[in-house]
Amino acid sequence: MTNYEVKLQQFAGPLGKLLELIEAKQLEITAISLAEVTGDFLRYVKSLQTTAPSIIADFLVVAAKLVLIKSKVLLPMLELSKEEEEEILDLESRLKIYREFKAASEHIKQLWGKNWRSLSRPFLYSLGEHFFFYPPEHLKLSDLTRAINDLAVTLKALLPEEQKVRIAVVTIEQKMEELLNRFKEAGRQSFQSMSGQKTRTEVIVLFLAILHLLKDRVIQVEQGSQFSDIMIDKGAPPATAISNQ
Amino acid sequence: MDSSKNLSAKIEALLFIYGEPLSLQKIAKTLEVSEEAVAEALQALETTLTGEDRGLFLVHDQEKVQLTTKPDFGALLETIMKEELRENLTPAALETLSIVAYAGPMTRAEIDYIRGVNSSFSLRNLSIRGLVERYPDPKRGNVYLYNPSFDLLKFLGVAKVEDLPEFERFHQLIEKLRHPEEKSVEETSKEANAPGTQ
Amino acid sequence: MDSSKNLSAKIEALLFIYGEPLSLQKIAKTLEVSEEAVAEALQALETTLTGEDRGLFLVHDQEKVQLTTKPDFGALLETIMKEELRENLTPAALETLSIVAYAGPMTRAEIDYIRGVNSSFSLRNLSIRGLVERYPDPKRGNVYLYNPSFDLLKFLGVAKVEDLPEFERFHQLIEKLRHPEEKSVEETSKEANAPGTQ
Repeated sequence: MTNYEVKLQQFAGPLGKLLELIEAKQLEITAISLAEVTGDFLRYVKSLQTTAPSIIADFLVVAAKLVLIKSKVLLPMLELSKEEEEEILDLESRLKIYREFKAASEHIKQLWGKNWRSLSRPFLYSLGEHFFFYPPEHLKLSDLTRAINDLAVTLKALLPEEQKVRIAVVTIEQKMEELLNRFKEAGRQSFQSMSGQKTRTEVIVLFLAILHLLKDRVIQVEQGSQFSDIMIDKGAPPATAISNQ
Repeated sequence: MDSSKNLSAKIEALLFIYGEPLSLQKIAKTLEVSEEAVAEALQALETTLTGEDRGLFLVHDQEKVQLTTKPDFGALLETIMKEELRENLTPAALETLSIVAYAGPMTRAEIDYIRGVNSSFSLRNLSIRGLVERYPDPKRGNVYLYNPSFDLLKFLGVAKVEDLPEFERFHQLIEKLRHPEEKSVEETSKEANAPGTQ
Repeated sequence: MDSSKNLSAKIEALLFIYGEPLSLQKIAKTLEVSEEAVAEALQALETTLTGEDRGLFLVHDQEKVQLTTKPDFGALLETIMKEELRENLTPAALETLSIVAYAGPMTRAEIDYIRGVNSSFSLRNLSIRGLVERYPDPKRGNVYLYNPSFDLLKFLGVAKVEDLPEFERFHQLIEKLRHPEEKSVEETSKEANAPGTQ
């Protein structure tokens, strides 16, 4: 394990972070409360972007689902496909399962810290260190070479896997960048009209982009009443800005 | 003379010599008795070992058994034998280890699903430390199954995974996950009221 | 709770783990009791061990005592040895042996890292069969280095490790993976300020 990998071990996963945010607000696991912590979660993901790019992919998957949930809560008129509805439910139930296992890991943590431990004897301990030469009858030189070659193949196969993750991350980041640029050029826009014909992924990335730009004060947004359409302006002074709660 | 008591004695001697976990099958073969007789004698041995004047303990999984010291003496023996100090578990390692302990054998994909994150580094780390064991899934080539190791059971001071706190509850939770069609009534009704469901 | 029964149990556990003969004096000091108490508890232990269902035995002279198997079971060790040694190497043992052969001398930790699994059992197995040799690392106390044994090379018909097929290629590959911590310095410094790091 490299130091780099060891560092990654210190991060709670996306579900852990999400649960932490929900529990900090003493909320139940529902779509409404997921929407409520979306902003906090995105802020956390953003802080990861600069520090631990290789674990961000897992966080972005969850972030995308959260944004979908938040979109639905803010814009009830947003039609979701059956698949999307299921995804929302899936995140909820996974979070519940995760919470259960959190309790299991408390048990393990306690036992681990207890100094309560069984010890065993090494293999054929009574032989001590006095060994003889007992080669396996059929052991050949080619067996050793085959074993090391198989190992080499496995080790090489492991390398590209790590690279793939990084490429995937870059792709998502690039997409966001593109959308951000389009925003900078356009004037006042309606979220509904922008998201109307888009695929689910595009809507999510769009929303993600809006939240980011809002936070960076590149844009201003305005929503007349709850659940009404969101209007987006470039650089104008704040009217009724939605905080990314 | 080859009474069941004598078989318990032989098994104790065999496990003492071997040191490592030994399968019931191999014990039966070595001692030239049936596996049923071995299982019965092991049960008797386990009962005797609970005696206050006994310092030994049996750790076992479905197929293997190992003779160890009683967990009560862990701190004492650790100091005397200058055992390597146990390293702390990182949050990721603890999370992964708990899932494997309560729900193994499991594939990495299943562990990833519960954790919502790629677990290959954690599993590799735990595997290097000898806390989880992996073996190829007999049903699928190229897929590994992860199980708690004997070293983990010994570290935690339990005789078997079933002795972990609330084992039954977590085990059933996993079974339900694997067969989601048999959802409980309670869960179904809760989901029916969830927003966004039509 | 520190009854005489409990002392017998502690002594049994201690002798089990220690393996070698241990003096009464040392036992007394380790367990922080008087030598008389130890002698008494040993007597009790010896009596229990005469039970028909017990496979262990106390061997002692005037001052030292050791836990072993009952003399009746003396042949067991030989039986197991023969069975173990007749068997071919497991894939795990063969993999470990090939790493030691192509890249030794190596520490257990390095072998574990390359294999991604714990290698203690495989290394002990290979040592017992005389296929690998270990010696203390002159640079670090308490750490062993593993090498292929001279007997193994002779058995395989090579004069030195460099004569193994494709030695250079595989040797280089393992060397490259050997000191992973040095390679990731740059990446690590980037991680240093990561949030959520404890």
